[in-house]
Amino acid sequence: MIIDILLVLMAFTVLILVRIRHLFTVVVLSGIYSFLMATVLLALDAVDVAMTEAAVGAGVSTVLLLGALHLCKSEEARPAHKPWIPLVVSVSTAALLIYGAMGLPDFADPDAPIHHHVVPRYMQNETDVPNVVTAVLASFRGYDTLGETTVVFTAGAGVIALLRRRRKPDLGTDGK
Amino acid sequence: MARQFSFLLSLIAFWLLLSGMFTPFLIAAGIGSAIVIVLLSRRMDLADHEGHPVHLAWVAVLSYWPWLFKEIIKSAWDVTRRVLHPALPISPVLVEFRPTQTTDVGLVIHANSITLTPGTISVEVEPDRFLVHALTREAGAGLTGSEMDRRCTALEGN
Amino acid sequence: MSTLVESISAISLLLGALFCCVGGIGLMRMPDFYTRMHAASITETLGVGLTLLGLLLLAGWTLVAVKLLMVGALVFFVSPTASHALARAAMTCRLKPVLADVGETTSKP
Amino acid sequence: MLAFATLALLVTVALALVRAALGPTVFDRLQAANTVGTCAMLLLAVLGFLFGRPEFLDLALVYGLLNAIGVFAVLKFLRQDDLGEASKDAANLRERA
Repeated sequence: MIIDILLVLMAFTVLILVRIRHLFTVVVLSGIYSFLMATVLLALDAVDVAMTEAAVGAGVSTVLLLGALHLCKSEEARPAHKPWIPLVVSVSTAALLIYGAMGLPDFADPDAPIHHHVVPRYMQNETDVPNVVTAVLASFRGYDTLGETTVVFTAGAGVIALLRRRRKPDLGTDGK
Repeated sequence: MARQFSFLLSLIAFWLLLSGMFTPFLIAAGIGSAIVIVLLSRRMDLADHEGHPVHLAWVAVLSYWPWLFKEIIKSAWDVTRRVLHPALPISPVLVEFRPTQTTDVGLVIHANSITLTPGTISVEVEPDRFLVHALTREAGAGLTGSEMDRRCTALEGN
Repeated sequence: MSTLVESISAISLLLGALFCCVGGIGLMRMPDFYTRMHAASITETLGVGLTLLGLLLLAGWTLVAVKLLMVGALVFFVSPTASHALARAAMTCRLKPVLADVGETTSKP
Repeated sequence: MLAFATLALLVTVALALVRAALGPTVFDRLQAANTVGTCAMLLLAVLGFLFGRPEFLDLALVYGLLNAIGVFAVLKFLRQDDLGEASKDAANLRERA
């Protein structure tokens, strides 16, 4: 029930996002979207994912997008062509995803195959980490997470380097 | 140095309260994080007298906050009635006045108290001039030389 | 005893939820940005305060109560700062507030 | 009562979203975003009790902090850079300063 209402609100947010052409507003509103998404994830009991979504979606990406916005125009340009090809691609992808999701077992179904193989071992919790999800992310899949973090860190450093290079000449012209 | 030590202790207490687990590994991790944060904040020069105002905390909690809560409830009720009133009886005004506080901390407490009270928002804050947007003329008129002003000044005189 | 505490917490939650809604309604009804901020500050003071008080009474003397107090303190310290920064930025960008004075002074003798 | 509080908070989020959609100026939308953040934080706390898992409160703390950081980042950007209609005034202010 709560999840349904939240999903409706998220859809509403996305409609607003699509309609608005003022990019700054879009950045601000996508922060709202992330907050709602994190609440949905939380209602699904995925506390760690919700925390990541809130921190990355509402915190870091807002800052990065604002930094990018610093370099470009504040109005979204009208598209030069009619967006038929992207529309077809995204609609067919969504159809494919929905078709795939229909084949999944129900949410929290105890007979689902995923709950028979690794989950019992995870639930025994042989690590020192108190939260199960954190134990999975940081201990059982520790190397995986380390790799992901490295990728994200490198990407962040790259973005910051790109944004910094353009800003210096600006400061120079201000000083003249 | 004493200030940094109390900062360290409060950070460790914060960690313990948040985690609620008392295994040696987690306590050690908490102490390590707290030490790193204290070192970082030292490098960033954050732990000054404003960031951690030990000297007026207890006076504020014991005498100022209850009064402030009472004010917040009173004015919030007033604003609520105005919001729900069919005719929307508001008369927004901008008020400029001179606060009597002398220290930065006193000014900040005064400005934040003004903003925290529904019906008034401090727009510009300078040592000798507050610009406040008030929802009603009465709320705006009550700001100059108010009880809040007096109490904030009393708070900073240590 | 426990029923008394529970009913107080229920009333507190109810009032907090209603005050949150009042803030939302004010956000819709008020004529300009500055007056809308006043409406939103109801949500941020009484709405948050009463809801957290209700939850606090439900939690009892546990670690959860301490965390609720921390959330409350965070909102208590941060929200006025954010509101002030917002109002100041709006004023810096010369967003003119709708003021009541203009009409009144002409009507006065 | 918890369910009622959840519902009321969702209504508030919806109202704030409408304001974000309508809001003539950027500041209205920012205020709406701030209100949504506050309500989402309360929603987390209430949901935690509703589902009997008060550990959600840690997340509420994170939300509160992030909400504040988001608003400050946006405002810092506003003070320094282009913003649609108000940009000329901001530039003038900067020149005079």
